[in-house]
Amino acid sequence: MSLLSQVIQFLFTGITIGSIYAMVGLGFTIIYNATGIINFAQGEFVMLGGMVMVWLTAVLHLPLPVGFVLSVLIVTVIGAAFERVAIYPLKKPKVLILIIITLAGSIVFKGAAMLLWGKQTYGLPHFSGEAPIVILGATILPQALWIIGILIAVVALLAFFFNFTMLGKAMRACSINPVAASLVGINVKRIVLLSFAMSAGIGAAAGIAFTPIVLMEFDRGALLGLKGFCAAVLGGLGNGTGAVIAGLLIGVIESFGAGFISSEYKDAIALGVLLIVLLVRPSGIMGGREASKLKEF
Amino acid sequence: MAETILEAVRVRKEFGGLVALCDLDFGVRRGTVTAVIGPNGAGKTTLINVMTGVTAPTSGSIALNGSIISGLKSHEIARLGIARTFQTAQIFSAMTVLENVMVGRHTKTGCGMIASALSLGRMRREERTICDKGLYYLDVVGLGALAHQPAASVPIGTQRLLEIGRALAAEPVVLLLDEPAAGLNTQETRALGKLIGTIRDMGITVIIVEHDMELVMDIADEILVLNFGSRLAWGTPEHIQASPEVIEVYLGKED
Amino acid sequence: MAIKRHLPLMLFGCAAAVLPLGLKDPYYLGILVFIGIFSIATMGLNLLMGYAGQISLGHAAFYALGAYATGLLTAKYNVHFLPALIAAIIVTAAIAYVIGIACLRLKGHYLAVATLAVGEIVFICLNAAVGFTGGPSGLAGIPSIEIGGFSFDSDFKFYYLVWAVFILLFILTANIINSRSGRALRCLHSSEIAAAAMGINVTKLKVQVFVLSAVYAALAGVLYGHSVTFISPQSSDLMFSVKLLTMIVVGGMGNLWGGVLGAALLTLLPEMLSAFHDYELIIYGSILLVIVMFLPDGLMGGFEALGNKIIRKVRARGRG
Amino acid sequence: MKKIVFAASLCLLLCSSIVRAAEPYKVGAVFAVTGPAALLGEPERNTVMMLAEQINAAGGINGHPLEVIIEDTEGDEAKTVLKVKKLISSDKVAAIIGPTRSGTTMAAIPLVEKAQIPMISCAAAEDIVKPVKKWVFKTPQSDADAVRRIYEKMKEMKLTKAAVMSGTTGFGTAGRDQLKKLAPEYGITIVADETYGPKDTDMTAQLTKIKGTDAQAIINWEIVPAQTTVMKNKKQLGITIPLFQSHGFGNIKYAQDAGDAAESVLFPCGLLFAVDTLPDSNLQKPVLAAYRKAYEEKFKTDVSAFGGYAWDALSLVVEALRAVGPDSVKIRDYIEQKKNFVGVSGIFSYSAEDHCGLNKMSFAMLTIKDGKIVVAK
Repeated sequence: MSLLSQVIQFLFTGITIGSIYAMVGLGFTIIYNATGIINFAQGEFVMLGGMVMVWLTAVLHLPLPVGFVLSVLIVTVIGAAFERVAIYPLKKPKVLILIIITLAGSIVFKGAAMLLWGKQTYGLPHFSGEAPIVILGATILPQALWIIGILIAVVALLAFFFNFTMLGKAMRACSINPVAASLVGINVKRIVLLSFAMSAGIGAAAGIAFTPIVLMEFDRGALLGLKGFCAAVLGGLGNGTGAVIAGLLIGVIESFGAGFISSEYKDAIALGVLLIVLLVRPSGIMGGREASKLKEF
Repeated sequence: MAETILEAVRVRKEFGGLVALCDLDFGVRRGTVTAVIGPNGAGKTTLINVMTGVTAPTSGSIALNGSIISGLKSHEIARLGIARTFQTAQIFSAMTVLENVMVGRHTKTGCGMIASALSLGRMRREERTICDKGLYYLDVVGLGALAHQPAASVPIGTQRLLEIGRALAAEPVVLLLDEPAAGLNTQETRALGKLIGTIRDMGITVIIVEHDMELVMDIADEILVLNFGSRLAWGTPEHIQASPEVIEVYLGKED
Repeated sequence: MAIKRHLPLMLFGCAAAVLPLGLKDPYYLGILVFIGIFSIATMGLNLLMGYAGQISLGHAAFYALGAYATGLLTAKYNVHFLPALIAAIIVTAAIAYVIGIACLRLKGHYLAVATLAVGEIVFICLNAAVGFTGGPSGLAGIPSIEIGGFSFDSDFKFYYLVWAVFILLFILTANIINSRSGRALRCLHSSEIAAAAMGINVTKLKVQVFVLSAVYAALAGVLYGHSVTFISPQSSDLMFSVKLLTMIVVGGMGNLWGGVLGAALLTLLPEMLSAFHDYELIIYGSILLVIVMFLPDGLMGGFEALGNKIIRKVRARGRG
Repeated sequence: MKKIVFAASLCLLLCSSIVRAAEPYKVGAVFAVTGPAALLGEPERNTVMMLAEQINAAGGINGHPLEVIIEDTEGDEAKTVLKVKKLISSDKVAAIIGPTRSGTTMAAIPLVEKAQIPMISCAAAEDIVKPVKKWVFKTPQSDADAVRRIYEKMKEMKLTKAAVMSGTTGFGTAGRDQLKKLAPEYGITIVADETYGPKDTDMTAQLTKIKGTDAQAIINWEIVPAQTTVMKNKKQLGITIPLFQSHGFGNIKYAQDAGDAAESVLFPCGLLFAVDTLPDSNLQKPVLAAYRKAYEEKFKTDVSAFGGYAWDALSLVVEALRAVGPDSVKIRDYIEQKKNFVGVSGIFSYSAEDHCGLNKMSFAMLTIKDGKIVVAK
């Protein structure tokens, strides 16, 4: 295998995985912007997306597109319900408390998934066949193209939403100054609900696209959540573009690290790069100075 | 005339392209009250931040007692004898009123973590003097009765006095007050004026940034007027009140 | 005043001293030993988080460093326990110092991620250095703690060791909190800029408290290693850091007793819930959720509020 | 407290006079029923529950009902220590089976050694029984024997250059050690040595690197589901050299999850999966067939090698109980001298020097053909 095709192969791999990290990172960003909290249950939304999809298509035999839409909807509702049950009732909560609440929530989701679907792994058929596409000696699965495509679609939809719709603009206003936003008549509580629903939906889409390649089981969420969290922070908390770039970057670094340096230390390499970037730019790649402060810790 | 204790020479501060302080020169004489006034955005708070090391000036220097302090870190400047209060009171809310003032003694004491952990005799003696001094300065600002209240529970006016007490406990050479009268009623403002007089009588040089003109004219020995980061006027209250430039800025140009 | 301040600790110490006399079962002693170990680790983290307001998601790394340092020295190189302990403390403190200087410039979530990264890197290295640490298979055969010829080789003896260390550290920590350094520490939580204006060297203080809390975690790790006589990287992964943090939040941040309470709850709860088998996870998560939602100041905060309520009622009745 | 008591009521009815008077024989079991190793721990727990039910339904052991107290370690070492302490001191069990993982087993060893309670681990690592610990046995085959089987097969196929992949778990690391140690003995050179995390989602980077070498075969050593990904990624990259899996591949689910990609993968394993293809003369066949049938009927899911480890462990203890009664010392002595015990993982012969009891003959080289596990030709 020539060096060139190796490099391309590592790039393909990195971008595929990175797209997932990017989507999880986007989920973190949306909730962070609305509430200032880090949602530790973000990875569980990815897991739930994959598991619900498996259940809908493999057990209920729904066709793929229907299953996809339904799964995203179901997880979106779960996300919204989580906000209503665990976040909404609190008066003036501290950020750290909210973070621990999401952590407890992630344990509940994990426990529920284990009860519903057991401990084994589940696969899904690839969306459009498993025959790899060969480019310059490197291969990429059609499913990976699906993942990248879904990331692009999510980014495009979000860009449209935040820039061209009233609700999206209201959400942005809210993240900049919630007090001022509520003064001009924006319902901040509803924005928080919406942010959880959207993050859950994006996580679910990522999970569904990812499951055919990697399989899904009840406790896969935590690690994906962790990587997405790193992406969100590396990109500059609260900055969606940053999260996407950072997610892709972490994926690519991991892949090249494993390929050229050492697979044993590949996560350490990625985390090391993350550390160095943070030490040089304490608010991430694209983060503003203010974002480095916790809203009220 | 007393000698100059704090001297600023061509102090300049830029944020990106914005010039917040433009080559400012002035001096503060020992034992006086100097007020810094000016419209919003004139650079008053930036000046305080530069004087206390929160940000370093882009160019120029500030000297305390003849030695340069600009460019030093906040805590180093505090150690040299400049104490301050904040525009929005920054009290330590997780502590009692007395403990807040005891923090003020930080620069005057020296027991480290290990001595504290082992509760050495030296540390216990030091702790007693810190406590005594704290109670003394609480009495100075009139909060002696509230010593053991949680600081978070006292009203905003009291928090401002607490901040002053905390700054006094450091026994500073220069005390910077950043809009101490903001949010106080007339009665409280009058009491504050009296307190500032007491502080000057203790031999502490006071620099006060304030919007309340009545208070400023009442207590200031000298007034520095800033506009767009530059010195608009500098002199006694009478001089400032008569200055046509100041009147123009504050009241608008008379045609 | 001094007696009043130390009264809860004295009562606690007495209770801790008599408890095992009626409770000889190694299982229960084992649980109490673990609670003690986790309490020591949370005490340090509480100092950092609850008092100084700095978050760390990497304390499992220091726990592991402590455990591996004395474990390797005593098991592989036959070093006596005390010199090994001193070496462990020095090594951990030095590493924490370097990490602290680098990371503590960061704030909030950025600090959280940086410490998380450090913790994971240490975890990966412990896994990868198979020749030295034993890798994922762990390090077995760590001897019992021996001090001056006395060996803490039973659960009973180890129980007293752990809780004696705990009480000692508690006194030291309480002294710090109520001193000049402690007040400076608590300032950081409210306002760093005001703290600096009062002459407090914020950077230095943050690094100091970070190192101190790392040493606490290392001590807990040392005790863990010698109590189980086996250590593997798995017992100090990211989830352990998160667990320590959860213990503090559940128990009560900024309250030394909060950490103990949290450690006790999070250790006992899974034991009590194990009868629910596969339902354990979901019940555990739900209980955690409910506690954090309804007691935002932790169990300690809840107890205090309850206590105040009772006192007020009693007083009102006394007056009426 | 978690107590699963399997004193079946049927048993009480049938032989009430004996059983009511007889003390139950207590055996402890510690498995990773939840947590990251749950996929291993669950079949182990299920097997033990089923076996205990069967034994009690058949009248117990010499008239005594068998009580198996199952504790969940969550795969966590600190928890394991507590659970084992509980079994020893509160439940006063005569013997312990499990734990599931190598790490948790290593954490439990000092406890049982001190309490002098025999423990039969269901974890594979060599370290557990080497050096021999007086009170510790294990039922899974040894890594070294699995390695030998693979290397023999490679020799047979005239392959001399191997690329090694392993997970960063206790199982993976132990296998990697043995692969490196035994390679020279068989004239095999290891041209690549790659690892991956147990929760990793992609191994194309590692495999791309291997593709760039002149390896003639890939040997993958892991026990967690991540090993499925190796097969899928290998297929994606169009790597055609043979793939060997370890005996940690002992779960039909792993092969099913990989679909086509699992075709013709080679792995040494006990005979459980190939029971249909065994000749009737095979000593293990009745045991295997009965276990597999009962398990799949009861739990409506496929058997795995892990359940087999637990079957062997409990069956050994039960035989010992039947022979010597609930005396820990005698049980230990009995197991240590036990020869030709026909179990699921092989035919066990323990001795004072060997607490594993199996040799490489307990392995068959299996492969996947048309989605089914068959013996490799």
